[in-house]
Amino acid sequence: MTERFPLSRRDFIASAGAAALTSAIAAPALAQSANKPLKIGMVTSLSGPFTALGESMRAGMQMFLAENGGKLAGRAVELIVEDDQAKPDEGVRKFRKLLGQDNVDIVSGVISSAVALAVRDVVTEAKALTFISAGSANDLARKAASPFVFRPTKTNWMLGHTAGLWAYEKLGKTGCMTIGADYAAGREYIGDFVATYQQQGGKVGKQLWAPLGTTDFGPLLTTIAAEKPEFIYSFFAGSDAVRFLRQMREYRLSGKVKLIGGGALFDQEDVVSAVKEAALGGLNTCNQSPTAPSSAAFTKAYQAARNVMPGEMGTAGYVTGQVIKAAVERVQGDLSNKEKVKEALLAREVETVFGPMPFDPRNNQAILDIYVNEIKEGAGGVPVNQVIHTYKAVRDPGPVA
Amino acid sequence: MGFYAVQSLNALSFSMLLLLTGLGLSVVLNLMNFVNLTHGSFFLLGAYVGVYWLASGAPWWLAFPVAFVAAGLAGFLLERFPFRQFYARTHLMQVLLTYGLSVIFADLMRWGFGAQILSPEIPEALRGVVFIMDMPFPIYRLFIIGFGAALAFALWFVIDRTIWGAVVRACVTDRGFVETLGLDTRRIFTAVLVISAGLGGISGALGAGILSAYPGLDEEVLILALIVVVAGGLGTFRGTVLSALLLGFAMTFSKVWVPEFSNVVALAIMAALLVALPEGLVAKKVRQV
Amino acid sequence: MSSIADGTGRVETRPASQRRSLPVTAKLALLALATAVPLLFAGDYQLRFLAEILIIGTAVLSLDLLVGFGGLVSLGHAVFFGGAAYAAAIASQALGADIVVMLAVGIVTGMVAALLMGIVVMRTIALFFLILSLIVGQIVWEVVFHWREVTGGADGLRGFPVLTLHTGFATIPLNNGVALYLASVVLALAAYLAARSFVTAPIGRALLGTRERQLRMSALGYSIPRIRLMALVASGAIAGAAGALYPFVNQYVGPNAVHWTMSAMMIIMLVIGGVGSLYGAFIGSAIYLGIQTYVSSYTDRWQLVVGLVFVLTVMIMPKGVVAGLKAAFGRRKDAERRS
Amino acid sequence: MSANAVPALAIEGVAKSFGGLKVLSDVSVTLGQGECLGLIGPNGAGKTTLFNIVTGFLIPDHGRVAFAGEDITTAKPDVRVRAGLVRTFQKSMAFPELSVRENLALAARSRSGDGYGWFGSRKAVAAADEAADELLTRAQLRERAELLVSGLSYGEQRIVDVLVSLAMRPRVLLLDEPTAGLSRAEGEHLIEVVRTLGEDLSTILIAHDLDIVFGVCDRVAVLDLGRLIACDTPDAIKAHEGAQAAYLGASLGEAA
Repeated sequence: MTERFPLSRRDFIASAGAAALTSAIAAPALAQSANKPLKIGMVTSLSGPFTALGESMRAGMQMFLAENGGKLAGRAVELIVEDDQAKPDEGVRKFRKLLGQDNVDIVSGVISSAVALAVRDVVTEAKALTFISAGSANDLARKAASPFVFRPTKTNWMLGHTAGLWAYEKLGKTGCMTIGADYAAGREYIGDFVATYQQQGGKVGKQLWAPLGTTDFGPLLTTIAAEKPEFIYSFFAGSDAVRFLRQMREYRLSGKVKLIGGGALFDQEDVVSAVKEAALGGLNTCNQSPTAPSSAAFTKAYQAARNVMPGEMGTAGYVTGQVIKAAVERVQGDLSNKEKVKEALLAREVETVFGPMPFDPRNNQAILDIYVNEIKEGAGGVPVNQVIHTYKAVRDPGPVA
Repeated sequence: MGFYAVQSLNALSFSMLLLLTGLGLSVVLNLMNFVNLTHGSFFLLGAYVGVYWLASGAPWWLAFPVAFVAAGLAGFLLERFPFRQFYARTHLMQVLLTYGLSVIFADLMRWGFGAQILSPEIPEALRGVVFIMDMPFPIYRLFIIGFGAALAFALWFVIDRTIWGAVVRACVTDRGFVETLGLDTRRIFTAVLVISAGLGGISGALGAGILSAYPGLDEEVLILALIVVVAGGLGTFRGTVLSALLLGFAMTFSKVWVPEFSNVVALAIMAALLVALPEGLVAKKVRQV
Repeated sequence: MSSIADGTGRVETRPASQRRSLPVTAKLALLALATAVPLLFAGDYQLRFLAEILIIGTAVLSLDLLVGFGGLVSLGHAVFFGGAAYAAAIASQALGADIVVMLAVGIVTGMVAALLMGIVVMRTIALFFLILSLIVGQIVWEVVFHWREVTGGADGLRGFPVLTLHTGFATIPLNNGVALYLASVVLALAAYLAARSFVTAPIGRALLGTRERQLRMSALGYSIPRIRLMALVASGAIAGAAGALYPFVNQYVGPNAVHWTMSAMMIIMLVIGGVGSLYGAFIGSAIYLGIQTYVSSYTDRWQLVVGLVFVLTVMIMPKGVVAGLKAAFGRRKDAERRS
Repeated sequence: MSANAVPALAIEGVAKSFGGLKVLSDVSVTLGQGECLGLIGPNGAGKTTLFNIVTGFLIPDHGRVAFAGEDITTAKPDVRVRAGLVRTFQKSMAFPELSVRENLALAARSRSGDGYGWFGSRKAVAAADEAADELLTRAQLRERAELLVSGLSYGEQRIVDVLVSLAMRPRVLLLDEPTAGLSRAEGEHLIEVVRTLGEDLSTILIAHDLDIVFGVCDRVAVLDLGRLIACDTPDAIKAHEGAQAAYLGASLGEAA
């Protein structure tokens, strides 16, 4: 079978086709040249489990650019948004496309931590100016920190840690149970919460884990009902969070057991607007709150534009825009020297919708105000995340941890 | 005691949910020998219809017939084109066609209903809980158990105990024979598919109360339903019921005892079942050769 | 002497002398040319993209052995591919990432995974095979997804060494587009030849026999489980080879690589490219990834496009786009001739 | 070894039930070396079930099956086939998408043990093709070698089906209604092919066409409702009253 090479005419057509395809996709790259508009690439999830979050993030960024007349530091901005499907492989492909074919000046976005970790080496190797809007695995500010990757967002530790402080101080020293989504983020949130809470002297009871994408929380809620805890620390996101909160109420646990969680559990746009009253009384620690003073104008504008109060992702898209604007303006639109951009961004804090945002020079991680939100009835009976406490300038332990 | 009683009810209600989703799939597979992977889309469509209906303020109980009609209509149109051309094709081609269609519908529904997670307003009458030896159990889940059992019984009765069921089953084995009786087999097939799609819709409207509605739910539900129907054994109604109960109880009690490994345990049980019984729980008795 | 005919995994039995084909040297030259063209025109990103098309195409090719020739539609195929990818990524941290070592690790992993999966699934057929392979695949995914110490859990693995090639006197790093592209061309070619020799060898014919008439094959003294197992292992070896290179294109591997949706994606690629044609695997992979990467830049509705292309292929070109277009083209030519 | 010492196939007291339905009860019959045994009986008499038991597709509830003196009651089908106990099916089971030569070669390679080769099996392929061509030549079908079976007439498909079995070089061949659906001439041609190509072959032939059975078989066994009611020379069977009654009440003498 080996003495004849298996290339028939059909094969030739196929390979010629491949060649034609290549030159077609290569053509735009060749056309690239002069320094014209400022190209910003954004990779976010427009399909897959984070679709709604991705659409919010994109909307936030677009709102910001529209407010600035589509210009930053005098340069017209061209925003190219790509979909990563919340899949790391796809995310990497899209980052490479933005950098290798669209020749963008800045890449930004990313919701999933896995995508953020996956693209880390790609952008580092390309020395690309990168702004991670939401991916929040602790490692991104620690082992996987990178010189040109800026993180205008929280790490999971910041939220788990502050929740541990708050719970010990205000909710009780014992009678704590945890329940979380059994994947990387859930493990980090719950682990950091438990570490801090225990460090303070608190005692943690039973810890439950639910697989990602759990449809029926009934069995776990019955277990909780039997355990009768004082309060629960929990981390779920997206549809898992919606189902968890609704089923909590179905099983009459909502009023009885105090619930505190990571910001995503009570995300204003993604979760609270879906579960409505079932969220009332819930607590969460988050770097974003629609009622934070720094967010007042943005919340109003977002509500006017999208008919819903902003959650973390919509805000993150906007804040990413704000940080990019600060960086670009501080170097008068000249991004050629990346060291200079970095210096300028680290030099002083950026005023953002999240709150004042200085960057940690060790890992380019934002140092953030973390809000403790309680879901209360707002105007018109709509449940809203109300700030009841602010932990000022929370800083991730960083590379040493 | 109360704990295990409620956990058993949990398992039963989840089994019913699985059964409801599996039933529609099972009906087309059993009666028409057609694999319909768009069933998850019917489910999601029903879920969205239910959510919007319950929010509209119209009488709540109408949500279920409306979801049935909406999904049934979708099924009717699909039956006309392109399902009809694929009845005689291999299962593989049917799988490919309907999976492709489900990808299209997933995107169309995301377009139409948005990507947000939507949860229905459960009607006041179904919101309460009952306490079983001090343990709460939601009335809505009792409603699902009752509704599911009634629907399953009705279906079993029609298919196994009435002339209609016999005619439909005869259609699959010998179309020509049924046609000589003066019956239009094409209409019969259309009717079966509409009922199957409607069942998908109605279970979606019911299930949304627990699962909510969002892009991607169609696929999650489809996978569970497929496992239930295939592991039950093709061509049997009893098998689908048994396997829904098995999977429901396996998933629930693995969550009770080993929540971290619940998916693996439940999947392993289904895998072991198929290894031991390669033709499913209840295999059609066919003589070889 | 026979070669694969279009579409159904049928063997073309006309003697070689009757077939219209070019001499070996011409074929080699054409192939070299086709390989070289992208090197001249494409940048680093495009070459990496082509490398990915070829690597995933190779995995789809291995799936074609099962689907096109054995009638075994597996929703667990990603386990061979992704399992090998993980094995290579993990092994590279201890052994370094020499391409030969990585390929060996991947091939062995793919074969072992296929053997284990085969022992579980070989007694089932048709829909039962589909579902059992799905379940087994998802069990593996659950393990990968939760075993954080080894697989990195949901976050996947990164930060392993780059692919290298020992040439005796120097070690060349294969971490740029050109090198990765060339490596995957070699991989794809070798895999194609191996698959082709498999389907024309007695085992391939026997596999085809089991697809067509299982009972008859038993009556001819063939052991069906043995044939299926051999096909699975051969397929696993090829998928494993592809999987071994996959992590090094992006220096990353995540649990998505073993998820059933990856298997479903491979099936879609295979059907678009042409089931049972072998070469179609690469066409399908190029079309799918092309749509996903380029259409999604213009519209959020790219899944609609993939779905439509897929459904239309199934409906009007069940043998895949190349065979379908050729048939359509052929018909037109026939018509012209007649008129 | 004397040809008559050990029967080619011995079926002893075989019984089989499906659920409550008794399909075979206490059937005993032997097939001598080189003998051609006809197996007749009305539909549902259990003929095919007996074939399935002999070839290992079914395991009997009682009784045993011995092939060339060896007990094979529970052996797997593929083991029996490789030992030389080969069958055909009621429907043509030739592989429609393979060429005629490939069909035969598939059997020849199974026979020679090369059926699972991958690399380096060029010789085995060539040998099997050669064996196939030889058989085709003798059956005067050489010119059909490269056609796909699906493109042949039904009669030719049946012949190919039987040739595939012969390519296994069986010692015992079980033919399950090989002539069904064929014209008289086609049927006779098929039997002719079997007789000329299978020299020292022992055969059991199920056929509804009694002319053929009585014409070619050395002995004829009659099954009715799962029981063996007679087994004798064609002439004796034609005269056998029980057989006549069972066989649709028709007179076997007339049929012959």
